[in-house]
Amino acid sequence: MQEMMKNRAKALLADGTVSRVIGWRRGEFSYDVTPAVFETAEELERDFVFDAFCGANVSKYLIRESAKDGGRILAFLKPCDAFSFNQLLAEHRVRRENVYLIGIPCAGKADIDRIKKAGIDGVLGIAEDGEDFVVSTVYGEERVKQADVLAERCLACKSKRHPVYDELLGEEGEDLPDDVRFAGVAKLETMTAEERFDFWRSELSKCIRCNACRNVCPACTCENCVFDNPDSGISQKTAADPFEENMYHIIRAFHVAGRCTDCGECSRVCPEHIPLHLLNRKFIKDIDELYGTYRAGEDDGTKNPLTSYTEGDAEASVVRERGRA
Amino acid sequence: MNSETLIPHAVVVEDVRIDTPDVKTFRVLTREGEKPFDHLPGQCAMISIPGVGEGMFSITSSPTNRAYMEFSIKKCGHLTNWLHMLEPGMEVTVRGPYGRPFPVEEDLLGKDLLFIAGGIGLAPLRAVINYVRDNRENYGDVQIIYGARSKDDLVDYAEILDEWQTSPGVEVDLTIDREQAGWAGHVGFVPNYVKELNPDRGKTVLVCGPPIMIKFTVAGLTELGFAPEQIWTTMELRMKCGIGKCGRCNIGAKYVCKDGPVFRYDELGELPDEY
Amino acid sequence: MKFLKRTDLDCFLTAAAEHRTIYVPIDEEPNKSAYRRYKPRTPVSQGLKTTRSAKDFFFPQTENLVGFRIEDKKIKILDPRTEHEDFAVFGVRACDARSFGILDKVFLSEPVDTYYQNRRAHGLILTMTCRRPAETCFCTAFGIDPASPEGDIVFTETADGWYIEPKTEGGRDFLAPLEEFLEERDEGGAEEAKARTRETMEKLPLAGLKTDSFGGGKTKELFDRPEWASLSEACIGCGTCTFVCPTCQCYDIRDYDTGREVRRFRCWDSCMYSDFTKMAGGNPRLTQKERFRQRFMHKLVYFPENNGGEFGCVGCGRCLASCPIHMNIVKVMKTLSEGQDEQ
Amino acid sequence: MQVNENETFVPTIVAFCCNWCSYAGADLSGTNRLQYPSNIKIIRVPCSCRVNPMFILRAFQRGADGVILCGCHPGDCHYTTGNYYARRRMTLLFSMLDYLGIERGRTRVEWVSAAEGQKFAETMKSFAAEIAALGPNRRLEDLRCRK
Repeated sequence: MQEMMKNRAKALLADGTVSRVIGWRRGEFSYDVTPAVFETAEELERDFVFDAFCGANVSKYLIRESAKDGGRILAFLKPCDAFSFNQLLAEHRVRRENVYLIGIPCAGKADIDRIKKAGIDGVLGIAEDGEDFVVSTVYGEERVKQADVLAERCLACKSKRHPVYDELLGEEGEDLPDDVRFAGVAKLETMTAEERFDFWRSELSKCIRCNACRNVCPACTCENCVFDNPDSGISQKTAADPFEENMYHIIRAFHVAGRCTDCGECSRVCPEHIPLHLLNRKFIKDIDELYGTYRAGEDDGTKNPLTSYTEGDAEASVVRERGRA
Repeated sequence: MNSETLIPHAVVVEDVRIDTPDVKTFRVLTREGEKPFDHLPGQCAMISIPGVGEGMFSITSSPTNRAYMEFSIKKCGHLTNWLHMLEPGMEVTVRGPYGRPFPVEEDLLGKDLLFIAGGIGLAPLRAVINYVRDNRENYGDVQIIYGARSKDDLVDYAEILDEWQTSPGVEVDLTIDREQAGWAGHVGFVPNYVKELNPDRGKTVLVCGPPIMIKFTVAGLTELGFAPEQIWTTMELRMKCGIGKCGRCNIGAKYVCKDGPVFRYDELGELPDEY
Repeated sequence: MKFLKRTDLDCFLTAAAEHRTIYVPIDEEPNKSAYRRYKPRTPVSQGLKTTRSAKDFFFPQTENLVGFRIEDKKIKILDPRTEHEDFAVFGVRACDARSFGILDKVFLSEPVDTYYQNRRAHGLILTMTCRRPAETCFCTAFGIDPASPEGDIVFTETADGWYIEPKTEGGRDFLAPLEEFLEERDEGGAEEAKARTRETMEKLPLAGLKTDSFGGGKTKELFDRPEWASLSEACIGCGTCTFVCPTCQCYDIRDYDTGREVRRFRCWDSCMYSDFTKMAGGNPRLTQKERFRQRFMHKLVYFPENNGGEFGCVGCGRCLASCPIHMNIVKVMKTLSEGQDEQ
Repeated sequence: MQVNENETFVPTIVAFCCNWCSYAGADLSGTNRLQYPSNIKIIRVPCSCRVNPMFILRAFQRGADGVILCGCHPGDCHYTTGNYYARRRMTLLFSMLDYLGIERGRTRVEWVSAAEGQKFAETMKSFAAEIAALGPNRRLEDLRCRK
């Protein structure tokens, strides 16, 4: 795949279709790739990488990159990145004419933290071998099943299909059933309020308010965030009280409700491994159940459920009634 | 436990003078009616309104003034908007003094001095000018070139007319940016006026104003043959602690709150261009 | 040499906790630990590093500096400071141990930060050698020996326990009532363990990292390097690297109105944030490139310039592990060093 | 939260009322001398849709034990559709609060028209009673603001 992508990128650079390519740059180890913009075939040859660890969603960078003059930029988008891109398009945050999109298939991305959780440290190199990863370490060679170290978001993948692209590399995939995706939310819903409260307290109290979840989120694109606005009265910069932790995460998730494409970047980047996707997915699940199935980023025209309504919508009391059932 | 510099003292705003449409000068005293603390010309202090915020302001009164302390503050942001609503008798907090002063007892001694200020940039220089006037025998000639957008924007105009212009050995040259009814003086930007006036090369220069004015003024001075070692300026960047620890007011390895705000121009030349 | 058997650790810590509060790393999930107050019979993490550094003990993420209450239109100043309780932090690695020295240079230089000083005076550091360093470790680049950490008491780890060496008066006092849990052992085991750690360090991928291109006085060479643009292009401007860093010490001061009083608190801040230097009149660091550059210039040039050549990084590797886009000080150092060779 | 002389819990309740219907409804209940609990603090908003999730959270932060949003009946909004948006927004927010383990009863939306002085008083009475039974807000309070 990597070679195909590289060759296609070089060809598009050569024929002038695009002037830049956004992709992933090789790191120090075998897993620490960084999103990067490439301008020449030489740079691509030297540093471009695409493997199981290229999980970072590059669609948000296209807001900045597509605003630049000087030709189109080529972006390789995995299905979940394509949903994010389409949502940005719906919100007029990217200039479509400045982006050339190639949809690439995705079999799920590996999570280095899960490899390390398996007790593997001192990683020197990771190679794919059939269904396994062979990890060479300072302390000897280890082997793990690739399926066992997939990122959480990939285990709950919603679709292998690209809602937007200019061309496709490889086979187009299909939507996947939602039951796996919502299993985590559903499990929490069956708990008692006390259990849920304790669960979220133990998770959210780890928050260090680094803002990584917000800054990486392709739906969080406000020019000036309410949490950075000293006149908003809520920009406190730190979780000085449990209330602040709750507030930050409720508002962060609420602000992207109806716009979140469930790309899972928030959970991926959290240094404290807080399952933030469980907040976002709760909104998605509620929206689906109350207002009909809605998939942000599916197309760039449909109104999002929080900026539309029907006269027969459920009353807010549905929350309490649902609880009684 | 020893005292802590981050804990301020409450002081009373004794008087509020309206200088220009957007500049007010606040006179502060302790509750006992004394000057809050001693300082040197060019030093700053942190003023705060609890619940609103804290900010660094240069002390505009001269150290030789033993009775009170003054701050000239331009309304330009959140805290300064609140400060402009203060009335005499209300309290604010203050801590300081912070920073490196103008070297009035070292490098400036015995020198002919040229002060160049633009707008609110006169505030930190006013402390030096009055210090020099009060220790007149220690310094040579004094020339003050001061400009503002209009006649109404000249800070301390009354003091300039009544005291500075009448002081022996002090020359005051005023300019405003655009023609204005009732203004018979010079019209034009400060950097150009400095070139027109063509000051004596032997003078030591103290310049303060908006960054762009400082930049062009220094360029003009260099053209006239002044060396960077002759030019002193005072900087401003965002500050929180005032003691070189919170880490935001640095230019290269120097902290403006601690190693500045006063810098000699050749020292600034050593620093990266990030201010 | 004194030796604590692995099986006796719980009794040792339980007895120690009677004299002062003890904090130990506890596993929150596999390969992820955090410092928690020690409770008897809780297993201590075997992991290499906590996700957050140990700086929190002396420079917490948020703390109250002063309070204000308005009474009769007068501002009443409330000083919240109290003498901190005695405590000890167990299991600190060599990198974090060195970071305290770096923080000291900031907070204990004149004018002394009494909040920090208070905690520092009451905290004992019980350090531990590293048996299984990770690929992200590069403390040796900054002259740190993970087999011989600083601290009040050094625990040299072996398969079945720890050789214990008090280094300070405080450390000796701490151990005095705990002698019964220790036994006497030949030092050979300790030396062997240390040798193994050093040997492993040499095999790590970042073992050859060079600091030659950096240090005080290099501002001119490094500040205007074109590489900053590409290094910073993917940076999302979050504060993860800053907040997990054991040496990052920048802070903000803010007011919080509780309804009865105003609390002025300080909290960690990050030079990576867009509002870090924002003023009413403008911002000297307008784009992420300038902010990104500031962070690394501070650690690699400005800090050594002001502190006798000591770098503001201890090579703990936390930022390598947690940066959302995997950009970090190692990549910056390598890129800038390479560029230098070419020039 | 407050405690009266008998040391019994008197909740603090914030009611966001839309200017056109519910605030007028509250007014009517007043002119009709209908009693409703004095611990209800009314905040007038131009439309129920003006209330964003932050308002609700901030009320809890600042000491509210319960928060109720009142607006025009669906279809009667002065701005035609504001309350429809408010309804969706609050439904999702309340569901999220429930998900985080905050008691369901602490939040409520009621539609009260300008003519429904009686309903306003009844609603407030029942909401106040429910919050009193739930006890003080502990799960969504800011400890710094505790009285």
